[in-house]
Amino acid sequence: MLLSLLIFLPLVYALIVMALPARFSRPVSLALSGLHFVFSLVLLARFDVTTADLQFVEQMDWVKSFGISYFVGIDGISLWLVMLTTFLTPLTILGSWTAITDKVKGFHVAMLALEATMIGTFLAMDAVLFYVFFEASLIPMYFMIGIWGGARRIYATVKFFIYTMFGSLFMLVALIALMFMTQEMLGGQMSASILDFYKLEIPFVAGQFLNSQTLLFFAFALAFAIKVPMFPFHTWLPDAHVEAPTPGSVILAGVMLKMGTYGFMRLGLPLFPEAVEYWSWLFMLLAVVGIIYGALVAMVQPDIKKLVAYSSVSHMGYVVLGLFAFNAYGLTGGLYQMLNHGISTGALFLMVGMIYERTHSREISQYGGLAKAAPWYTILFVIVTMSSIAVPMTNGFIGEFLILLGGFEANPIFGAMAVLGVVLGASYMLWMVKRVFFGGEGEIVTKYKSAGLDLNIREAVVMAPLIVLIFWMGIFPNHFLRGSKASLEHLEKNMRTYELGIHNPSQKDQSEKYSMAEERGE
Amino acid sequence: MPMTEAFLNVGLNHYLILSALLFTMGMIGVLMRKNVIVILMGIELMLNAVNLSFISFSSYSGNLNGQIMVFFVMTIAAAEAAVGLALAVAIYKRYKEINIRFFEQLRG
Amino acid sequence: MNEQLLLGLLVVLPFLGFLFNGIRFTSKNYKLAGTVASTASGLCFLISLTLVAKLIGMPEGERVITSHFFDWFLAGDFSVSASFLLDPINAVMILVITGVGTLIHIFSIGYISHDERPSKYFAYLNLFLMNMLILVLGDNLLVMFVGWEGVGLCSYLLIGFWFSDPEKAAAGMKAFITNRIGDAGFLLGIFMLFLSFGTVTFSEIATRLPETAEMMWTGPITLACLFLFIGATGKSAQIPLYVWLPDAMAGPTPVSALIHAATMVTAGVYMIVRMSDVFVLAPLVMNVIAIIGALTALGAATIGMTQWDIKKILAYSTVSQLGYMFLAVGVGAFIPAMFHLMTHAFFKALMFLGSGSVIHAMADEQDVRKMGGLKKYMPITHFTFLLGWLAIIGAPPLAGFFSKDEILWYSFASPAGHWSLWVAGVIAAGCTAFYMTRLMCLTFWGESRVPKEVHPHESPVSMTFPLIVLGVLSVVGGWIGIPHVLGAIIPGHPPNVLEHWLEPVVRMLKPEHASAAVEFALMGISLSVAGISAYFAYDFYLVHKDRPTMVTKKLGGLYSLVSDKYRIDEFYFGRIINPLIDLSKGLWLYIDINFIDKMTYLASDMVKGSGQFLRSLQNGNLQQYALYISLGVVVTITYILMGS
Amino acid sequence: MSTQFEMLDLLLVSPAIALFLASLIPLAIKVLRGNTESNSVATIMYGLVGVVTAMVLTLANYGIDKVAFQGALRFDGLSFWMQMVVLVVAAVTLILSRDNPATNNRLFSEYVFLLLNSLVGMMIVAWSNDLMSLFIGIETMSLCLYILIALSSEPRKSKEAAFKYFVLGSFASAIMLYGISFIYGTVGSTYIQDITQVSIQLMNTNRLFLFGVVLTILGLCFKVSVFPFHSWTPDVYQGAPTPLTAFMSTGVKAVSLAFFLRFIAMEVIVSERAILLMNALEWLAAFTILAGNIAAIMQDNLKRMLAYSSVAHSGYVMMGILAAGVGGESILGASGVVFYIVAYTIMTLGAFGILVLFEKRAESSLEVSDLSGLGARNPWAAACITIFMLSLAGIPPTVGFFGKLFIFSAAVKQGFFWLAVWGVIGSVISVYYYLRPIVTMYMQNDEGASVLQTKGLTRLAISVLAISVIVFGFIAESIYSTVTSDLASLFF
Amino acid sequence: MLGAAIPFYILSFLVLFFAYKTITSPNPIHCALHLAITMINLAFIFFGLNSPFIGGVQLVVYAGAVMVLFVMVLMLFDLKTEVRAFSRGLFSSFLKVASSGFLAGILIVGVLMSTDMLDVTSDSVGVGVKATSSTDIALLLFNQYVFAFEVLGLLLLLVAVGAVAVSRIPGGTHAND
Repeated sequence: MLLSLLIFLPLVYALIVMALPARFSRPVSLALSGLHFVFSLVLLARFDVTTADLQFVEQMDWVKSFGISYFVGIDGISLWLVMLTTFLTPLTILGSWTAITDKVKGFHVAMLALEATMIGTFLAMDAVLFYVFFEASLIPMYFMIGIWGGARRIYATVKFFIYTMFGSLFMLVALIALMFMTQEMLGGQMSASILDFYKLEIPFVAGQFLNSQTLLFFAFALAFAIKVPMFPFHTWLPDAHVEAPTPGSVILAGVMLKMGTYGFMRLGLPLFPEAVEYWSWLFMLLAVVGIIYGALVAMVQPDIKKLVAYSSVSHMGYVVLGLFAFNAYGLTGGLYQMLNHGISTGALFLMVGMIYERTHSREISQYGGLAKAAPWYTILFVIVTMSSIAVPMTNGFIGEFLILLGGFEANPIFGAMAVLGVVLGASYMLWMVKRVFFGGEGEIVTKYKSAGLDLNIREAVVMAPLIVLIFWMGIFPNHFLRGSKASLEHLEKNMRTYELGIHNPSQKDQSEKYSMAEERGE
Repeated sequence: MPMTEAFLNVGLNHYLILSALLFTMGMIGVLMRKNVIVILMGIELMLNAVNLSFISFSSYSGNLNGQIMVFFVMTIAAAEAAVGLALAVAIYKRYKEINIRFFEQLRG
Repeated sequence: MNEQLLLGLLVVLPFLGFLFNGIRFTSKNYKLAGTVASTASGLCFLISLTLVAKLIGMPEGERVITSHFFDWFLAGDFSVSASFLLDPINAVMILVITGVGTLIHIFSIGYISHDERPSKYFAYLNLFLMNMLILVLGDNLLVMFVGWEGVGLCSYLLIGFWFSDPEKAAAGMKAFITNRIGDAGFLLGIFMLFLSFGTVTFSEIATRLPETAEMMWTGPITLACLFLFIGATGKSAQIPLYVWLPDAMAGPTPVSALIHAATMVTAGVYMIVRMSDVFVLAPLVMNVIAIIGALTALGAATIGMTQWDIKKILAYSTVSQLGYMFLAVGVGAFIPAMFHLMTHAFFKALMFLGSGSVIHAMADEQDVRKMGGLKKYMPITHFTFLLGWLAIIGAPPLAGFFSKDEILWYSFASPAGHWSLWVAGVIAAGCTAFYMTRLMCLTFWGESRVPKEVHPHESPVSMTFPLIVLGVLSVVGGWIGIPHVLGAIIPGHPPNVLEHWLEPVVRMLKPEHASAAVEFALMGISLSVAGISAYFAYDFYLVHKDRPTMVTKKLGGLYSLVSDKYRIDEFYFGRIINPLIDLSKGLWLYIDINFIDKMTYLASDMVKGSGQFLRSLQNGNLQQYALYISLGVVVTITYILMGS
Repeated sequence: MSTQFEMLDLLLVSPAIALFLASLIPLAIKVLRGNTESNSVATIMYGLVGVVTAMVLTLANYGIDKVAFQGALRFDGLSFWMQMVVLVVAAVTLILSRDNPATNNRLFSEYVFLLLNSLVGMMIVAWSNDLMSLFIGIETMSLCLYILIALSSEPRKSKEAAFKYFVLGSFASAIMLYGISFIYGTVGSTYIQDITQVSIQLMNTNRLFLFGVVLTILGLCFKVSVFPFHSWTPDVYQGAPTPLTAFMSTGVKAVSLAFFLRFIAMEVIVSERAILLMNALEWLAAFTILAGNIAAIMQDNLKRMLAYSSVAHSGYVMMGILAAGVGGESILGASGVVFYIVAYTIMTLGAFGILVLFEKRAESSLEVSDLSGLGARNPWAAACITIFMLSLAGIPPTVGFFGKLFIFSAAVKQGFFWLAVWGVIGSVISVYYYLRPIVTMYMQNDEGASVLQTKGLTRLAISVLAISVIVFGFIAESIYSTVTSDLASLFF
Repeated sequence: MLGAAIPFYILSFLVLFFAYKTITSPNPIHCALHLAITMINLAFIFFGLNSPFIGGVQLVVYAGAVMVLFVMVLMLFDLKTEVRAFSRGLFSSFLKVASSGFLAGILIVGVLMSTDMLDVTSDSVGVGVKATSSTDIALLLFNQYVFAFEVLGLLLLLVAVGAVAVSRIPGGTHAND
């Protein structure tokens, strides 16, 4: 029941918010989503870190004739992404306290529905259920960008929707093909369970494109690559981010992009090992190109938000590089970088939103000298920037280091090229910081200085947990990594024959709960 | 000479070919004429061709069902003609127009 | 108290100082801020002394204190722990860092008193101290890298301390990004080492070295060393990444003294010495290092002769001196490198602080052409500066003499050395003597060119006290490393303390045919070159003041090339950075907007175009529709019949 | 030749009889009242009574597999489902018609009479096991529709639509009939079971039979508006009064597709010579999906847009029909088709139905831009439109998604991989125009011209449909498995 | 042989000729009359195919009732000879004729290539089958096809009601009642 509650409680919350008058929307949804975060901590505390198997499994027939079931479970790969979702949602709601003034109720309903679908995506262990959540999550985001977005919101939201839909429909066809393959394997009964998919041995011919494993892999990869987004499918992202309202950007960058990389980890890599191995050069190449390209293009953006959006392209390139390096470092780093990116880019978007709320401008050229007018804001922004450019002791470093190490081991040339991204990353972020915060006072700063540009208490409260996490994750990454360790090792060691079991909680002897470790103060 | 023999020995083929030609003429009528009434006539021609086809099959195979079908087709053709003409009359009365070009408001 | 805790405290104390000042960063109470920061730093110095004392108390060869705090992170077989290691090498470092650091903290109290944000300044200083200590204390490459990047960050923050000035902010950014290039190399070096040895811990690398060395193929190690050296060029301002350091003078002068002269910039040298066991396996890289070091020493020294900004002169001097250190490590003279690192820390910090004192007195004027004759206004500053001057030009028996000459000797005599390296070193020494003398002449001696509205005055005690201490150190600092040949003739036969101290942990490439006569001869040559240069400078700038212009005219283009710093910055901006930005704009415009987006638009236009076409087919004409039906029938039947 | 037919046969066709009898009531009352319209609510109540009676009778016959009238009609799972679908469609259409000014005029009794008899025709099509019965059923259904469309109060476009529909419908009927005559000539019978026995052999050897099959299939393609036989669809759907559009786009299509399924289940495209026929149909399906979706993008009129969308949906169903026709796991295709028809009916009925609420006058036509700001003005209507559009676009967890899932599954399973890819591309294109109304309603804040009528019954019906779209998504399995077991007898 | 062939060819020629006239005559009345003649000729062909009943029905229903309907409607419209009887558009006209002709060609080729495979006797008309009597047809009609026959009745009722309704449609001629 735990996981189902985790998925569907936000929907209940959404109904509650819908039922209450609009003036209660903000506090109620904040309280409920905060509660939900606490609830997810319960999950974390009960999570057994020693096993790579699925835990808290729930399975229920749904469409029996196709073997589709309501099948949810959690392992080390999903764990932190779920936590990230529950963590970011209340912060985002609080962060949008004054940013959203129109149709407040609808916004919070969308937000909570989005939370439900995102958690569902990370927990679904049935391929069709995964697809359902994967697609359903588009709808609230679509509304969020389209209703509360900027001037070109409609263009952006439609582009976002169609782009994503384009990829995922190919995935649907591939899913169906896999379901029929399981039917052959299981002797008649179809199954859409990802666990059964893992058992498939899909024929593969190296060097050819037209063989089932390669085609299926590319169908999946297209869906995920668009979602991530990888170069050259990234152009929806800057538009979506620029037009989205702050909370939309935060969730989009913070969680939704991870659905793509999560998809690679959950489905792409273990299902098609030979194809992944054979084609990894392509994905690593695209990832590296994405890293460098994203960084270069970010450098010349005139709009802060667009800059951050392109930086997402670059950062997600790291994640993909790590995943396709397919060694322990790369995988660990990739997973960690997903969380990092969620936190640091989420924080960046929040902060950009905060200043935008005051000045209604995101033009870098109009700023300058903000550090004097808003010192606290500047400090936090610089900290987040440091996290984003992976300065050690912040979370970003751990992820990037491991990814680069993994990438370097897998392919020294690509690894070395990706390291170049570290330099470029610093360049565009610091150049932006310099132009926005330092130097002489920009026109917009002069104009709004008297109104007070620095953070208020609420915004400080929003940022505080993020800042704490940036350092916590940077200094004590093991607190987080140990939750995923077993799963990642399992994935790395059994690449060719990856399978997942279902954890049987009755065997208590070996299990080690997260809470126990926390008590030991490790 | 097989050609002449085939020509003179009237069989099912000949009727079917006649039917095909007749059907085509009906089609051309529907496709080409501007007058809606004549278009309806074209449809009648097509149905007649079908009837011919049915009858010839029926009588060459000694299977009576075909004749029943022709009977049905005729009835339905009559009904169709009635409906078509009723529509044409209704439209004509209001708009004084039976040119097929009249029906081009719905497009795109 | 046990050692582990003390090691931890070394980092925690500056951190607490940072927190204290950081939280109340808007406060203008510079005294409180300075006191707290200086106390933290001073306590660190005391702790360092205690620790070094303990280290001395241990038997030779086992002088190691380690402290494991926690496992930092694990991934697969990659594991790295947050732990510290104290051995003779970094014992020297922490003493220098905390000692000089404390002095500079104290100096800063006076220096920063008029600033708006003293607390912030001291917070940064303490943060720097913390990171620098992490850098030198780390027991593995990754912890070192933490400090490595951390000091870069502090350097960025401190250079851009007066961020309202866009140029200063840009200088900070330049420093960080240039360092980042080096850091990227450093990362690659870590990767290579990890992939070769399976560990990043210094001690484990050392234990695994012999096996690897036996394998004979040193390709990966060579590459790793090269990458690490790239890292070092970034941090320690060597060719080709030295360009940030002169610009870094935009920061407050004590910062220049601490970070950009005494401590941070020497991190590269420290790192190579720390990894010396690995580097000696890569002779090729050693040669590269030596050549780069010599070139840097020479190039920077020549630029230093043409500069007019007091801090810029010192900055190029620093680059040049760092070049010496790299020359030393490149020829395998690790201990002399450490020695020079230490003495340089003393006299260069002294000179920077002195210049700070001057600048403070001159109301933020940095152009030496507007100074002169300051001797009478600022006697203490002048005197201490004089000591620094003597030390740097290598006047015996001051600190610089011993260290520099040892480096020159090794560059000549070491198996990895070469006479040309020595020649470069001597010429650089000559240049050094020239520009330093020039600086003295223009600043302190001669008649005053000070504008009327400026009233130079001696600095307060908090500023002069550190100067005095450092002045003393500049004199006596060299006595712990007196070379054997000199020690043999000096009364009392002072031993080479430093070499004894470091020998158990650092494996040097010893000169094979050491001849005392040659060593003396070389020493004499370099001394006389320095002396002659100094005399020329004195002559040029105090006696025959028209000569510089004359020489300048004669040299013409060469002079302007040198005074334009060989136009390296212009080259970087014109050939690399601006093209890169243009490229990025091009990518954005032509790839993103005009290609990828265009492709999607093209797809949607295709769809819309076919939609338009379908619309035109749907022309409302009933007979047209009937035609489609008949065409459909005909085409379908034809298609089916075609195949059969 | 003693007994003509059994009592059971009459029992089996009783739904049609009930409908016919019910249809007479309003007409009789009108005549008795001296040719004046009675209360329209009463009129549709008579109709609804007939529909409900027919429904009860249909349900009573559930689970049987019988032929009646010497094999002319067949009562099996497929016909049961189609009966239910068209009965639901009819019930909703009756409600919509009453609330629409274009249909609720002084000929309303005749309208209801014709509507119910058109329904009878549909049921005959659904039952028919004989090409002749099929033809008669189609004609009954269509002739009523021609007249029904013309009965609209709208003076111009409805007449044009009626006439276009009439001419093209007759034209296509003639072509189909010609095909039937070939089948009759080569087989000697028009009964499905007779044709099935020889179809594989004849397809390989006899060209006339091939012509017959092709022409018949293409005639059916006209009815289900497959490219390039679809060109009447947008014009007629747009010109017809909206309730009738809903009726046609769902009812007519459902039963035509059902017969298509029955026809293709005769294994006419299994044999090797028929590969090309199969290929041709694949192409037609792909083109239908693309043409429907692409043309829909260009439309500003909502009704016309939905008309093109229904063309595209025919393409998806064609995928399923093909999957049902090539042997092997045909049942997947068949169940997929029936499920898709059910899903499609619900959502299309709802989508057209809600347009009725915007029509204040008979001439009203609704542009997409008229909807702007509806999200704020009328959340209920906006939410309903959103649900229907998302379902039509196939976004989970709506019933439309499952329809697509099952169809794509069948296609992939049966080897129509590329067809599935075309379907996917079509779906992507379709998202664009399905999103347009949503964009307009929620994201454009200017006041649109649309005014919602307060029609309780229609609102109720649409709410029920909207809820079913979601609910059917969750109970998709039970429907699908029931359909599968009901269709088992379709394949011999 | 010849005896069967000559009437067939004459009738065929007449049918095709008048069908041609039907679709080409500029005056709709002429079209209608030509159509009537076509149908009468067809009726004779039906007679020749041993189907006297159908032939009779053809005469009565088609040539009689339906054609009268057409002619009456035409009278009602009072149409003159049309100036442009055919749709415009050279290309589409070409396509129309070409596609129809092509269809005819394919059908004819198909017929020629397939009828020998038919399970029918193709040498002479109705071997072994007498001219069908109306009794046989009636028996079939009321046995096997009784349902269809009943539906046909329904259909006629519908058409009757429908036609009346159409004449009274709002905005139609009887709009004023």
